[in-house]
Amino acid sequence: MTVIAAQFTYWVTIFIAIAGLYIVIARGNLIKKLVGLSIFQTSVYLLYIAPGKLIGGTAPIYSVDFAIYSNPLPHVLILTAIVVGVATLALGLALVVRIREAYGTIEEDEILAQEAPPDAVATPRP
Amino acid sequence: MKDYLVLRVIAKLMIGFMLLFALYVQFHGDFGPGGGFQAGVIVAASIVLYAIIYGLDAARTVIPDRVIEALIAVGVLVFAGVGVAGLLLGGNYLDYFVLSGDPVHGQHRGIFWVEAGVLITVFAVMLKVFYLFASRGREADAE
Amino acid sequence: MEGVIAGALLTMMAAATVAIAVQRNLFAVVILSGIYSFLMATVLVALDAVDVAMTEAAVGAGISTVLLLSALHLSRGEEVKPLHKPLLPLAVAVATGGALVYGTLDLPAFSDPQAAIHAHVAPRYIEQAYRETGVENIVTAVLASYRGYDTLGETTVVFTAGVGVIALLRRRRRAEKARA
Amino acid sequence: MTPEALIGAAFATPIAGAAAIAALGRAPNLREAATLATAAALFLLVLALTQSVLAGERPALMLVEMMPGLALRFEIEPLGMLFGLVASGLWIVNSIYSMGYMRANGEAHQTRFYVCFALALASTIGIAFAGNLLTLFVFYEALTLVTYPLVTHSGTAEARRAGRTYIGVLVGTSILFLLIAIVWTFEIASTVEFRSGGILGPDLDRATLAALLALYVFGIGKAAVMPVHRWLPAAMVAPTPVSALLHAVAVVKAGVFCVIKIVVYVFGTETLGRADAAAWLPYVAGFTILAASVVALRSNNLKRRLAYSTVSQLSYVVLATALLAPLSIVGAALHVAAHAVGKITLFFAAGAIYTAAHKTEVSQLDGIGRRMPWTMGAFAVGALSMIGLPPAAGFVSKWYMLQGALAASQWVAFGVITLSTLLTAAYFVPIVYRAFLVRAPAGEHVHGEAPWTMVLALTATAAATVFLFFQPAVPLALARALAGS
Amino acid sequence: MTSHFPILQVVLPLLAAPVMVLARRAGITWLIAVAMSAAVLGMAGWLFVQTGAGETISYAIGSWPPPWGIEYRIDAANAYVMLLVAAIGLLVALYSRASIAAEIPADQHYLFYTMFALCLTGLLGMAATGDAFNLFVFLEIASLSTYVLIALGRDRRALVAAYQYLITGTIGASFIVIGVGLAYLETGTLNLADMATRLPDVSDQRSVRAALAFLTVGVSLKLALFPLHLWLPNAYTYAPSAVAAFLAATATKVAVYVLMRLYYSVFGAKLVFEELAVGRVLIALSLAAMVIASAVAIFQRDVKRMFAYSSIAQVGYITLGIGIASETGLIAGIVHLFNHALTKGAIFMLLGCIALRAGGVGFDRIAGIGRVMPLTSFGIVIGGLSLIGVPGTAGFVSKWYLVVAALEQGALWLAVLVVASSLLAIVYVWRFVEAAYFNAPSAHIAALKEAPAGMLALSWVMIAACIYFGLDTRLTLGGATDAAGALMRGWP
Repeated sequence: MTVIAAQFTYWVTIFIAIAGLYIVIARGNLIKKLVGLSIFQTSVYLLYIAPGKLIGGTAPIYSVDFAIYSNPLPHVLILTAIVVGVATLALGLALVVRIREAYGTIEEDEILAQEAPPDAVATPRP
Repeated sequence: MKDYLVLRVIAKLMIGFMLLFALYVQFHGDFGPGGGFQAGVIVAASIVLYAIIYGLDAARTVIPDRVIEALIAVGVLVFAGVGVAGLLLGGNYLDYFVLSGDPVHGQHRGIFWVEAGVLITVFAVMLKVFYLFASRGREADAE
Repeated sequence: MEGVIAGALLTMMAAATVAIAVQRNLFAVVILSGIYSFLMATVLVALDAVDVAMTEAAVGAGISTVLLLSALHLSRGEEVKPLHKPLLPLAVAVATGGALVYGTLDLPAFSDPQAAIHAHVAPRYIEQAYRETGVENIVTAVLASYRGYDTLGETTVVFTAGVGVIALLRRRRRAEKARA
Repeated sequence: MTPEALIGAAFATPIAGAAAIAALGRAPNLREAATLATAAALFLLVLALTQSVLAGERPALMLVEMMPGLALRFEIEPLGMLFGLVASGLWIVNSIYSMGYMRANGEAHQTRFYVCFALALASTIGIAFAGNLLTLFVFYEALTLVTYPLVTHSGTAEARRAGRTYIGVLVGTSILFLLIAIVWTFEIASTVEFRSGGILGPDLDRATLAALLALYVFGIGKAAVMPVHRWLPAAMVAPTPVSALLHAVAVVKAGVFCVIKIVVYVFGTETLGRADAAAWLPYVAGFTILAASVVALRSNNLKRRLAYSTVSQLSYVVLATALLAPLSIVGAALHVAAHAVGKITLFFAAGAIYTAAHKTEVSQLDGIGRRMPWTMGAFAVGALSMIGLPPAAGFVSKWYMLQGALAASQWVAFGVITLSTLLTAAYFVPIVYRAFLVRAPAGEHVHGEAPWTMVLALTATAAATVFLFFQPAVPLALARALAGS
Repeated sequence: MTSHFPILQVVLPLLAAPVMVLARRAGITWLIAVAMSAAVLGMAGWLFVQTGAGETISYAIGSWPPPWGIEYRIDAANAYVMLLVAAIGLLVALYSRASIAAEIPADQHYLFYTMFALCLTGLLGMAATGDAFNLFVFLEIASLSTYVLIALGRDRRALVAAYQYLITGTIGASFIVIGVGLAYLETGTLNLADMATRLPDVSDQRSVRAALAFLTVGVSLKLALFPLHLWLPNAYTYAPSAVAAFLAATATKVAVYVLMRLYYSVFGAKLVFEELAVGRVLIALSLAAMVIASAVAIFQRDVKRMFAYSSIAQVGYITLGIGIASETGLIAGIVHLFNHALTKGAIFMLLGCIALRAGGVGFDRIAGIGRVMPLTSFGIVIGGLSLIGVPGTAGFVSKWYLVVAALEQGALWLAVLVVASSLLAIVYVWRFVEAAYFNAPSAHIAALKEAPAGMLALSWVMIAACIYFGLDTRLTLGGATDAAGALMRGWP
């Protein structure tokens, strides 16, 4: 994996980050927002892992016929990050399901349209 | 899909293999890629498969909700408990060296139990989340 | 060669994100995100991060897709409405990207053994992990022992999410009665 | 009792009184009795303190140290003593008056009224005895808050609106300017204690001193220096006893008292004089005096006229203080007392007229002196004192002010005082004239004096006004001690 | 045993959470929550006393020496914050029993307490940790539990509020991960103290500055620094009362602490405030928050929401203290962190009492509430005075120091703006006073009773603290001074 490819990795990472963030903020659909969110999170993975790679190195698992190993620390961190990401996604989706049941829609603007000003009487959930 | 005999038989086999593979991933985690998290996911997946083939209630009879919810907690307790054990044996929190006379063996032991804790919680949570979404879905259809 | 493959994969990932951004059929979006995760996993393998790759495949392509699909089913969501004023979000996203470019340009050269991350903390893991923990997979050693506390936190996060979903989605007996 | 104990008792008495009044709310007679008893007890305690202060002591009491170098602390110096004496003394009279007024006019919420009154007195005592700027500030704000319910007593929309102006101006200025000034002082002098000769130190440049002084003068809205005087006319919606004691004595005097105190004990007259940083103040004060007099001249509503008269009279004190001459300072201190007794008499009279004849406008007062000789007689005395003619207390203070102006060869100030004396005469003499010399229009319904308690009260204050002309010994001694220090 | 307090006070609630899930019974879980919080408070107090002398306690988790293992690093600064969080935690735990009974169905109570324990874990972990990535992990624990706690609110808008907060919070967390990553790539370490020693060599690197930027934005999202505050009003308004009180008093405060720690102890004041003009940006944003948020608060039609906006403004005072970047400013910020936590906690607890009786806290629903719930309303008024900064209340102390700090810099205009913004506070507090006291209660209101004694007593403990710490500032101001000293000394 060459240096050029590495630079290319950065560029793609940044592009993905922009795209993900854009989807989160711009899209009104609650599920699509979450998809964008997880894309934004995944963009970070490469930022951590690519620099950990050593050319000619191998996965950080001991074996007799390898001397150079890539840096294991980023891998550990990203493992944690992935798990956190999916946990957030699960929670977010659960919220979406409840919102759908309460409002009958998962489009942000339709939900806001349904809402009276905050001093209105609390609306019980269906 | 409860009627497709072939499917059901294959599924039984599949599930067996999946559990086997999960164990492999769990314990091979020391030597190759893998570990508690991945294993937990696979175990959960096998049960999910079972639920898809034999229906949610069948799966729920195999592993009732109460048990799953308990397991969610147990996994964390096992992990955190290893840390407490380290404390009780005179080390710092999560100190595995003191878990056995031989430090390295202590480490091994600690890692084993920690991974076990991860597996339990991850498996239980994944399955529980699936149950909840699925049961919610049925009612959604019923409405 | 390896580089070329990685490059190709990365390009496909970028393409996938674009597709996700423009695609308005939610089902397609979910499938695309699954594909995206698979691509990510393969790139990770190319970067020697086999554990991460495995997890990403299992989580990104597996669990996430299942969850998204079931949520999709529950929320009856198919079509995404076209958005109205995309300019501000675009500005924010691009600004973030700009900051990232600014930040990444003068990172240490790729694969430079003298770079801080290779020179400072990691060596002990690589050289001592097996001797100190008796585990051959250094990632597992760091994950479960050196930084085991992070993993405890991670497990707690999963626990939190699980209990949280229970709190949100479990039908309550009273609710059932009311419904019946 | 040790001085410390006396201070504590003096401060605690009105608070305890308030509690007692609240408890006795069901039984009006007992309630009023409690008010009177409290007022009397407070006055005696203050008298007892006066002895030691006249003997040159400076009794002090530490309440609590909030932050390093910042404490709530009492320390009595002559000026505070004088102020406390006036306020507590007049509270007795005012209580007697209130009983008649509140009952005769069938006011509601009387318990709340008396409770807030007692609390207002507690705050006033707190201001009078404050040993440092912080304590002063705390009770200054407290006074504003506890008088709010009194101002909005009637609860009408108009009262509510006036209340907003009242609290808005007073709290606004005090936080925006006064608090900043205090913190700034702390930042410069790293203390906020009052000390003879000031705490700011000699080596502050003129601009800083002037800016700081401005922050103080306009931050102390209760001194009603224009343009921060609007709250005072607004406060006139309150029942007359409130206007009488609070907006002729306690609150407004608290304002000018703070000004004198800060000039003398925070800046130090020497420091200000040397830096010539107060030169602008006489002009502002002078303008206020004249402008307010003109407004008073042109306003037909009696209480409003009295209010603007107060505005102008207060600025006498500010003016005299700004002259920085010892004699004028004495005059300022004396005027605090003199104007108090005079103006409270006038308000008492106005209240009595309202109660007996239900009249509020000057133009309605033709011939009323025949029906209410005592009231209008007292009114005449008060008016004399306002104008500054013998045999009324106002003459003494004005005399000292003029002397101070001459000594400091402040011709502008001298001119302002003389001119405003004419204006004051111009808006008071006609009232007395109408009351006694103009015949009442036919078909007036017949009425006599107001209830005896009210007459008693206003006669007493009128007498005090005259008495202070012949016997100014005590206030004079205190004032001299202040200026001499 | 005491040597393990640093970790135990975080792990104890972490252990309590799964135990609660197993216990399931509302009463038992509540007892566990109370006992756990009490123990945590004890340990936090002990650590506070220990570190007061300027000592720094380092705890190597897993006996792996830092920077290879994860380190807990306690000094006067985070001990102060943890004491605050633990104290509020105990009060809220006691309070929630009666409070959530009305708002959350009984069979979910144990889930509420579980989430509460997890939130406590996350916040304490964030405060205690000396490791950059561990910070992120515990931040996520705190965040996820918070989302759930908010979503437990009675009103369906609570769900939307939780979702919006989840999106915002996760973006913020990702920013933090990016920032940590960049810093890691430059220094090769995740241990904050180690990072602090290695950053100066690379401080001219643009990636370091980008790291600082990403961390700042990420943390600012969490502490609702204007204009990144949009998630907060809904979250506080629709969350269950106990949750609102807990979050208002702790969550943003811990985030503020993290910001201070990163600026002073990790990146260093020299880089942050001298080479980069972060201070000026902070001051500008804080002023905007103080003025705009207060102004917006005035026009709210819901009391809870009004005080939520006031929280944004009050956070502005804290960040202003940081931005002034002098010792006095830092002390002012830290002491206001404490005082505002007390005040807002108390106010939201009391609002919970009203919500419990009146079924809501819209201005239309609380007219004349002062007659029927005198203690509750009067408590809110005192809290309001503390928000304004009236002498004799805790709020005054912090405002005083803030103004002094501004004047030290010769910035009279800044001082004026600070007090001017507290005039706005007067206005919105006054709105409550008029609504509660000067309006005749409707028939519905007139029928109400005063709040349950327990809730009232606990709220009044906080109100009393607001007054006490306004008169005796040895603990708050002394602690803040030590904390500021520790931060300025930096790590290691």
